[in-house]
Amino acid sequence: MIALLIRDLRLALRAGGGFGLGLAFFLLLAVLIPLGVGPEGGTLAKIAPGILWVGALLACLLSLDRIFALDFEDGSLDLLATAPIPLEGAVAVKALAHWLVTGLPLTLAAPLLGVLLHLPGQGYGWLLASLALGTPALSSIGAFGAALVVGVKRGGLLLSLLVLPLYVPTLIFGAEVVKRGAAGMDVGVPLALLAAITLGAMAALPFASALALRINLR
Amino acid sequence: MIALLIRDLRLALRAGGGFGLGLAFFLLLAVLIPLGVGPEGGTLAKIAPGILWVGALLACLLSLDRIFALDFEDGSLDLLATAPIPLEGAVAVKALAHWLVTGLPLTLAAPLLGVLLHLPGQGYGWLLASLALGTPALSSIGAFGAALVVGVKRGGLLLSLLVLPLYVPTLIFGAEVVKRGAAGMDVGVPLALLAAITLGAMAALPFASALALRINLR
Amino acid sequence: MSLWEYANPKKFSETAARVLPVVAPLAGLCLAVGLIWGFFFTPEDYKQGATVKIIFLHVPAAMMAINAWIMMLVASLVWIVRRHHVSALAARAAAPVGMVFTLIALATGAFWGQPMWGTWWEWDPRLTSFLILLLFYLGYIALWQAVEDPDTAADLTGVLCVVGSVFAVLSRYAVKFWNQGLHQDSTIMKVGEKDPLDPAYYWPLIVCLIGIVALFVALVLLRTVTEIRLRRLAVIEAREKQE
Amino acid sequence: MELVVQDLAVARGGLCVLEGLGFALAPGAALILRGANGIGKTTLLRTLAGLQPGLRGTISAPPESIAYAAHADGLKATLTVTENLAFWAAVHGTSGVEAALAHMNLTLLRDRRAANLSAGQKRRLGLARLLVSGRPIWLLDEPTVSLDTASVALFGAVVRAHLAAGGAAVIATHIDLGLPEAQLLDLTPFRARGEVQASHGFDEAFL
Amino acid sequence: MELVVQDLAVARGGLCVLEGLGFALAPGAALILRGANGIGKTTLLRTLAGLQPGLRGTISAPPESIAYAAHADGLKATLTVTENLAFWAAVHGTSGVEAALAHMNLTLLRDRRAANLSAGQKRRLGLARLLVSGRPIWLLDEPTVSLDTASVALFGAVVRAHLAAGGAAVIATHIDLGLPEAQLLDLTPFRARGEVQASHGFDEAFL
Ligand code: HEM
Ligand SMILES: Nc1ncnc2c1ncn2[C@@H]1O[C@H](COP(=O)(O)OP(=O)(O)OP(=O)(O)O)[C@@H](O)[C@H]1O
Ligand SMILES: Nc1ncnc2c1ncn2[C@@H]1O[C@H](COP(=O)(O)OP(=O)(O)OP(=O)(O)O)[C@@H](O)[C@H]1O
Ligand SMILES: [Mg+2]
Ligand SMILES: [Mg+2]
Repeated sequence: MIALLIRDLRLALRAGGGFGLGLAFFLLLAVLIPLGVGPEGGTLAKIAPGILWVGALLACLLSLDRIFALDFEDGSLDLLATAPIPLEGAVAVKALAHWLVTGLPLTLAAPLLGVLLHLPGQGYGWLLASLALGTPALSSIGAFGAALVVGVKRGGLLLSLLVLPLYVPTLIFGAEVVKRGAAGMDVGVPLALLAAITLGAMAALPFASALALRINLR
Repeated sequence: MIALLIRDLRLALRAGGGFGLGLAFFLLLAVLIPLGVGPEGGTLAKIAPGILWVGALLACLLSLDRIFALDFEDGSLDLLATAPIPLEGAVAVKALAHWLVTGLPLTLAAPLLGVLLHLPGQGYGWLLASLALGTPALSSIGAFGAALVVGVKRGGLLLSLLVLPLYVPTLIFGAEVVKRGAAGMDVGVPLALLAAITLGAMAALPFASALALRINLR
Repeated sequence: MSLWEYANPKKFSETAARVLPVVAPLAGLCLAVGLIWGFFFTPEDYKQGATVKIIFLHVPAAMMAINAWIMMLVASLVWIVRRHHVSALAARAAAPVGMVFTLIALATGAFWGQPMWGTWWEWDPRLTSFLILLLFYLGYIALWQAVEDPDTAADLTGVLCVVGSVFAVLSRYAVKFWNQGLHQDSTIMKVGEKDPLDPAYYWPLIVCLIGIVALFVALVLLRTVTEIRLRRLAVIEAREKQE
Repeated sequence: MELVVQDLAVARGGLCVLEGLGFALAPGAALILRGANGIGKTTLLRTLAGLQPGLRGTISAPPESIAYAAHADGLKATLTVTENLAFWAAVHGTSGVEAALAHMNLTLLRDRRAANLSAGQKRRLGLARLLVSGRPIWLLDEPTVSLDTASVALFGAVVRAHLAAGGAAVIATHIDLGLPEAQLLDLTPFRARGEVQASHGFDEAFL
Repeated sequence: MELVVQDLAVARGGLCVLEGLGFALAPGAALILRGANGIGKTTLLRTLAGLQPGLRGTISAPPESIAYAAHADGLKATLTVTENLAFWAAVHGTSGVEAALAHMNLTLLRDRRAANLSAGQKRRLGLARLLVSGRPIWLLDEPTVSLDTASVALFGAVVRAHLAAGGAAVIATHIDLGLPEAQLLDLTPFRARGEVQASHGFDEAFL
């Protein structure tokens, strides 16, 4: 399993592996939204928590199809399925690798983008906390979606469509944490719910994903 | 060339071809943003033009990698490059097919989503007009980006990074048309500039794209 | 002797080896003199106080960020038209340097904006177009890294640079159209007009500018030579394996 | 350590393609599957590997004893030859990367990225993976595609060594591998004529 | 209608792999390329097809006379067999889809989606594309991969008919195609020893 983790990280860091691109995309969105919406600081500050969370979500989303599709195309997924590691474990490891190369950098960079969107001062800590808590859920849920569409060629758009609705609760609670935090209100409830979603997703979804993979390999 | 157009449209309409997915993604975004941002009508109405345009742009973006990558992977691009139709023409046709299955449906559906986002009444006509004028530019520019990254496996994220900055002028003028239109102001200048960008992109970019493709096939 | 001789990697390396020992110390010297002069021996501004001294880092970095992209554009065109490897590698070498200058301009601008405008960031057209420039740099570098074959990567990034430049200019106009800004206009070229830059700031700024140009040249030469060596190494290695 | 197949029926795309298959493969034995294109060799091998369920019949093999080599090689283009192999060795908890490289004549190419291999070199690397899997039963789907004559002979020798060490192999191939001791199994008589009973999760239930 | 190659050097990955190649292919003639894995057959064929530039030397062929069949078949999985062929026929402005299907024994599979073909059936469809291209010079890269014996014979007959009709073919293959009249070209003597001059767009400029 560790070999798999190391391989996936190495692949991500190699040329064309896409490490850091999620980050760049996140930055891009933070630039595009004001370009579309307009430059007034007040409006931006109001929508900043939501936009930052939606941005993180989309950046995650765009890298999801690499989780399994590459392995499926070159036949390694067949081989992994017959290898002596349980497929559930392999799925969990792949979701972890995805988080390490996407969710983690996103979380660390988010406060910087908060500046661009005029996020109020108290919001930064909660932005970090909510993303740190929430992005693992994004990766697990995303891995499940990726497992579902692994047989579809270039199914990026389909994947988005399947995964985005599943992301809704995470998004709502995550953005709520930041919004309340930025307004100086109590964030206990949404934070607890966010944590619950993440734990639940990490614990249960690998089984569903492995099942979906087995079905797709058939 | 017409055969190519028909084939591309047929592929898009077949199972797994992704027709309609761009639309669904657009719809999803229009739902997600209020979820993240919060439900107040005033804020939403203010950001609606920008969000709709960014949404259309992202929906376009996500389907870009299908333009050439599928053909590259299965070897048809090699064959097209040696076929008796000029590669520039093939590129233009493929961008046209992309527009027909993505940009056009997006344009037609956008007013509906305007309702979801409380777009002011005068804005609808301009939303339609600006998208109808602007989405062809999105497809041509996107085809250029797709041609650049065609050799990169699952390069969706890289593609976004390359293409989104190129989308900036289109986005700004497009959103500006809707914003001004919704506010009842004069839209002549941004509309003219949008048209200029679209015409320029459609005329010049197929050559750059064909060049990039030839380089990638080497 | 034609200018194109320097397109030969060997010749270029030799020349670079001779030029570097001149340019690098010049860069260090000018920057040291300019910055020390600027930071410690200029008066404080009556409005802006000591913060005005950020100008000595901010303006040169901002100018070089743009100039680096222009240099990359020229080098890319040379590569596309005449296929001289050195120019492709020079473009590649300049990109990270230009990106760092962009980042410096953005960061110093942000530090300056805090006391001056009361926010770290404002969607002023000049600031916004710098952010967009940063995105162009990021995309360019990402494409270089994603494509493995060096000649293919050079070709693709060359095309991207040319097309990107057109769109960068377009974006600049679009952004101006989108928002009227806070950022002050360029005054450094307006010597003799009304409201010129105070001479007390002018000369140290010029020294800093010379320093940063020299720094850019030195860094690009150094990086280009490194790229040439890496490329040569790869060829030698591949050939040994082939035998 | 035996692979025993009894009365197996396999399906693809919801249609039964082969039925009534039965054979037993003892350690040290090899079975060569013959049959025209489209008869169902790939489908059979995938079923044996446990990647898809059979329609009927039983497959009994010791757990985790099967290594499958498909049409696709499962190589990562951006990893080097050694890295590719070392990963599979780590997954299977075996060593012997060096030996596998040497056996498939890849030592000179060891630091080349897989993307820069020719078709035949890729195939050799795909086959080297079998050696580091440490599994006794090999299921090979047209293993010699793109290999030149020398490499085919090399591969024949590898298979023979595997058999001599007590392994077994089922090989679908159209060409002669130079394994005279192997049994031949022609699949033509087993082609399904559509008389399989309706069964669990199977389209014929709708007939 | 002749393919003439003079003093050709071809490169892959920035390294010269073959040099000093020269041959002429008259109408009705076939050339079989032989050589170990990795010698550069694919590289040579891609260069001849105009997909990559040669390092040195000249290739002269009438414009738009070359049809290339690579390792990959260029099939669209979601289109049917007939639709796949009809597309290429339309692109090349030819007819004869029916005839091509009949020649490659695909008539029974005509309405099957390409995704549901077996490896050998896919290959047959890939080769049928040559027939509708209407081009005289065929460049074939291991055309018989995954084909069974009957299909190889079928394909041999198709090539022979093409030659008889005044076409020409360059075929890289490791197996015997049953074309005794074809010339053989062993590439081994042309393997590059790295003495090509620095040239336009080429890594050796760095040495
Ligand atoms: C992060 C944000 C900023 C960016 C990207 C930025 C960018 C630039 C650029 C590109 C220039 C060179 C313009 C030229 O000479 O043509 C420049 C010059 C200058 N900037 Fe900024 N700037 C930023 C923030 C600020 C702030 C906050 C201030 C202070 C109020 C400031 C004050 C100046 C001044 C005084 C000049 C010199 C203008 C001249 O006399 O030529 N900038 N900046
Ligand atoms: N969805 C489907 N509907 C009907 N038939 C199908 C479907 N999918 C596959 N088949 C058929 O199933 C058969 C079995 O294919 P398989 O890939 O197992 O053949 P194979 O023996 O491996 O052939 P090859 O030697 O060409 O690789 C083929 O005849 C194929 O056309
Ligand atoms: N980037 C690279 N660096 C060094 N060598 C390379 C690179 N890319 C490819 N090669 C080598 O170029 C040679 C030519 O490959 P090519 O695919 O033309 O061989 P081939 O004759 O078609 O072989 P096969 O019969 O296996 O298909 C191979 O030896 C390959 O390893
Ligand atoms: Mg098969
Ligand atoms: Mg080959």
